[in-house]
Amino acid sequence: MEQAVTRKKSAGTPRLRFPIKSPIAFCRGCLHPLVGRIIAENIEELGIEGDTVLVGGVGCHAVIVGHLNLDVLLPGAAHGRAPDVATGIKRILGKRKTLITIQGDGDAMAIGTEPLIQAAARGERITVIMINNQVYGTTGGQLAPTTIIGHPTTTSIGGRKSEEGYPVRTAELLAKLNGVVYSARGALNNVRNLQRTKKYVKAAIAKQMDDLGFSFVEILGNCPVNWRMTPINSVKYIEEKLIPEFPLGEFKNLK
Amino acid sequence: MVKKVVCGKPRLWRYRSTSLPFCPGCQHGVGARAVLETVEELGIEGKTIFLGGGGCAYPLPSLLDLDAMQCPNGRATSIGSAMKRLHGGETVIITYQDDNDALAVGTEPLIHAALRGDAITVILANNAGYGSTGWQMASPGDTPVPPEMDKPNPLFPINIMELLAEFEGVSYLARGTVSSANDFEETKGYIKTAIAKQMAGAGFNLVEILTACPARWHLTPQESLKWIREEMVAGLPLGEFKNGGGN
Amino acid sequence: MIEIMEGNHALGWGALEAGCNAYCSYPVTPQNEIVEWFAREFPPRGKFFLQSTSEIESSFLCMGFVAGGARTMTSTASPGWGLYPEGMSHIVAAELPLVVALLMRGGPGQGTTRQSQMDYTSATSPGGQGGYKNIVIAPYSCQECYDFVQLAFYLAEKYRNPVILLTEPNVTRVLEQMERRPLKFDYPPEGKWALGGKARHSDGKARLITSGYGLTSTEEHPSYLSYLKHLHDKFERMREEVRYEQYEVEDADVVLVAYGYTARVSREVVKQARAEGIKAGLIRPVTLWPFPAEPISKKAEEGAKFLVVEDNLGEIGGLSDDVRLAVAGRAEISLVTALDRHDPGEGGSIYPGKVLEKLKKIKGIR
Amino acid sequence: MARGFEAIGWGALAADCQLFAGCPTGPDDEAFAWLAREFPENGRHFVRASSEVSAINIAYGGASAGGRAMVVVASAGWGLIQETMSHLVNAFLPVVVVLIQRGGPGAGSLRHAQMDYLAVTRDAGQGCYRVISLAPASVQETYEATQLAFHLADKWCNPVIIATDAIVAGMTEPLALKTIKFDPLPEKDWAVKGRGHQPDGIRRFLSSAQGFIPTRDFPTYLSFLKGLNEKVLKMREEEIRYESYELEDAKIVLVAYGYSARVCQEALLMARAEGIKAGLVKLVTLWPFPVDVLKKKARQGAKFLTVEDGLGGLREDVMLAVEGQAEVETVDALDRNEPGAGGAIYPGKVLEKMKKWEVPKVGSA
Repeated sequence: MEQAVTRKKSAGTPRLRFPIKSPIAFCRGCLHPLVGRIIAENIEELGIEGDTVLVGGVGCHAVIVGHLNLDVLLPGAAHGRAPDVATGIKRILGKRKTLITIQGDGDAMAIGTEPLIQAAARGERITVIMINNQVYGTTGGQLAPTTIIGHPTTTSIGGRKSEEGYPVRTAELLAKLNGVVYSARGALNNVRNLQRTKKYVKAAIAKQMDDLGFSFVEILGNCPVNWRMTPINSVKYIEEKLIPEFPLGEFKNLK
Repeated sequence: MVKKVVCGKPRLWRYRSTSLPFCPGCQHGVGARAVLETVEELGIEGKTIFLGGGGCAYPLPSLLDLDAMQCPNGRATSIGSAMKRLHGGETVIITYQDDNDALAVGTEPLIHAALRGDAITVILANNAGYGSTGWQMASPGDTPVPPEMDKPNPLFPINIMELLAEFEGVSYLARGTVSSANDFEETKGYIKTAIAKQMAGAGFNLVEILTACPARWHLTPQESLKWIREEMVAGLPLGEFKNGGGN
Repeated sequence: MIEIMEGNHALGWGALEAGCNAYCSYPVTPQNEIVEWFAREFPPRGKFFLQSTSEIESSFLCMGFVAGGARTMTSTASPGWGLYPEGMSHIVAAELPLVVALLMRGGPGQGTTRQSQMDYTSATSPGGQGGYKNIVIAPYSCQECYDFVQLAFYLAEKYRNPVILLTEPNVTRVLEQMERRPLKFDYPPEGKWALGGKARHSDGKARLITSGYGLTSTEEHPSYLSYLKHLHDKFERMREEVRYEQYEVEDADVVLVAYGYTARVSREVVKQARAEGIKAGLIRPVTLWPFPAEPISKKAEEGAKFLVVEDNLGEIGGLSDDVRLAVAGRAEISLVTALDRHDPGEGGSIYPGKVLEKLKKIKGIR
Repeated sequence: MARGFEAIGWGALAADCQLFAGCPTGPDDEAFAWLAREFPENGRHFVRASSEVSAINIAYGGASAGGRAMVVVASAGWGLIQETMSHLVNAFLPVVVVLIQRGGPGAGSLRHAQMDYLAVTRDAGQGCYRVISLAPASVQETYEATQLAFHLADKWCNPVIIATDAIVAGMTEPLALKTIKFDPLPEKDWAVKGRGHQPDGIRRFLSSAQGFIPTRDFPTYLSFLKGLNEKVLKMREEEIRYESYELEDAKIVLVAYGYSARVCQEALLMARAEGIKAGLVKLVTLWPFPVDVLKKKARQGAKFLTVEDGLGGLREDVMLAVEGQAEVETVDALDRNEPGAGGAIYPGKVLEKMKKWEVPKVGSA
């Protein structure tokens, strides 16, 4: 039964896709919809559609949240504050419900540094999915805290220099906090990595369902428009430039 | 020399009264003294800017014969970053913040100053205040192991050394106490190294000082020192955690 | 030399002209063009550009720059403005100069990404703690963006207080003719209060900057009350900086009051109305705080009626409140508000037709 | 006997508040300590947030899940919550915010003040909106105001502010614990619970970008603005609360709230004893403001004296209400009895100002 369901998923659209009449609001070649798919498939496979609340951040990723047929907050609240909001909801709704936030790198690690780190330090039972695409996509490609050295953005012209700061490796950083039980990083550059990322997300949600602690998955995505690349080149860029800087894998997996 | 350290008062204390505006047994004064003596010994008073944080250490800047600023809660690191960029390598920026200031509301400024590798020295006076470092919910007599996960509001101490150690922008990290003369000297050594790193333009550096807060811990000053030595140090070990080039 | 430029860039060039030395901001629509201008133009000139990690950080990084003595500017749009009050309150308390460009977009909350004028009250009255005051200047053209930034820097330093440039994308995104012309201001001598290390000061004495005068007594302000008195007196002096523009007000029996883009709309309306024989005029506050109550009061005394044109919920508050205060019950006040926009979507704006319609209604013309 | 800080907590318990989030800042830390002890003991959630921004966002989460949530902030920290206040208004979410006013601006002082009037009665964050703000003047009133606040927040789906000050919150007074019964409110069927737990099985979509993102209630921005405008005007109409003392024949009307209202009550007695015809309007809601009662007195030729331990916020609203038909004078923070941070407005000063105005007239009459 489960296999049959899985096969159906990989071929068709996840059931959770919400029938919105407008066209999907992503740019050409953007990998964000895949994140939505991964999350939707995992939620379906875990059978928690009825118990899940999604909290979106502010940015392109928020659109994913709107497309899923779940109880959602979009935007969760103010920019960067999704972990806080999820904390509040989780406390009220209790252990049985699953809280997932979807955030971008600017949302989670710039303006959201404090909520993210403190929620992780408190060991809140929530799952944070952060998409790392190196830039602020919505506002036109400014420098993000994850931007690698040498990557040009509209506010680091000619490439980020070290005076503008070093990129943050969020998954590794959070793994060091005691409240975190799961921290991993996946990528979307090929099918193999996509499947691995899906497993990470599933493991992260499972940790929350087991009431163990804070779980986190960082996903390397792209932004062809703001990287000024073709979609194909942007995927290559993930493989050649980003993965060496941001190694994939699980950084913490407490049982 | 030793006698001067024990009995004297750093020249940089502007405060002429006999007492400091701190509770009995509070070690903010001692922590600040370690900083001031170091500044004096390095002869950098003329180019030092001292940025105090919020909380109990708020009065500090007004007591010093240094260019100083009383910064809003948690924001000393960002103000320091801006000043360092403005005045360049010559000027020495020292922030003095307690854990409630730097590790709670100040999480974002602290993490990003470290990520940017701004060459400033942060003195983090960790007195297990309330919150971010964890012990405020448990009585200090308990061991500082992570509390039970099923407690309604579990709190885990944030070990800032571990968090920052891998950042490229960070050049020096150390943790000390000021609970005995030896520890005091050692901590001073850490501060000296940190400031030297800053002057060499090596990057962000941070010295955490475990300080006593008998009033909030509901312990006598002596018991507080004992608690730091026996319990706090078990969770937050002392020593140097990074000594690199930075930048 | 006359150039064609958009207001966002004019703000940047104006800041440069005024000797601005540092800029911090966080990207938020619709002021990204300003951030990007500074990112492009400042570093090559050896000036400081720093992208912050949040609007709270922007305000405090700026506080650091100004405390170090740099002429500093920041910019934000409405969603970020809600994070500024804390910093603004501290900067006012510490008596530091700062120029903030605030681009209004639809609110509240995340609101829209397009124009509105809904931050009138939060700019002109204190959003943060402590009942402080800021001078608020509202440009309505590209040229004014350029000029008023220079004025803002001057006023900020004159009073050692933040100055807000309140504008909206309908003004800053318009490409217009403008001239880059330096304005001459009589800046006060360089502050001796800035921090830089004792050795930098000619007297060799240490400086202290604090935003907590109720907690710390200094030579300047030995008590909290003396500090409050000082602040109060300063705010009273700031009230003298009133600036406004009148258009066809002399013989008008209906006076429109508007600022920013709706002032341009209103100007057009006055022309159209005059063409139809309606004696309309326009009072355009250039400074929103201090508010030009006097010309309005004078016209109210003469028996003119008022029409407040603001892309805001005027029935709740905003510009209409200030006009009401100035009129003091002596004249009828009508409103054109955001509910009169031409389009129900987020891109809706107030169009001259709607204003003219209301104007005719006031005059009883069908 | 209870302190004002505790009354906030008792009130929250009585109103069935389920979640408290806060970050201790003087002088609210005493309320914080009480809640930290009592809330978990009573099976409520207590979250120690890292900052005021975090605190109000945790409350935002609690409210979106349908729980009653509250935060307590002091003036230093008030500026940090404004963004989320605006988001709460946009999302139509009920949260109770207790503000304990201390001296400002900036870090100001650690002691009492009433300097945040304009910030609590107007839109301090982005966008145009209004929030009901209650100003208790005693421990009992604090207890009752807290319960009322939760009711009003749920009734209007809007945040509610309780603007108290460090004197009222810090004083110890008798307190009668009595849960107030309010009219029943509709079920919170908009709250997120997980789609499977919604009776209709349809997803709930909460947004603080209403108007931008089309929602069921508001398909366009203009419809949202209309809805918001209507709601605010209705609140302004229906929720005015004030108490008046000896207003009937008053020639001088004192207007005050919080601790200064208590001062005015004393000053009123002193004035009446000396034959000055004084009256008092004690504000219970700062917004909505009792415009009509002041306007009526202004038409009758009364003069107004606003008493507020700030730098003149209340004065602005009184001026707006009287529409230039009456003289308005102020007693403000500059009239404190003492130059230090502990200085306060004393009844003597209020009486003095009244006399300055009244005496020659009484003499001539």
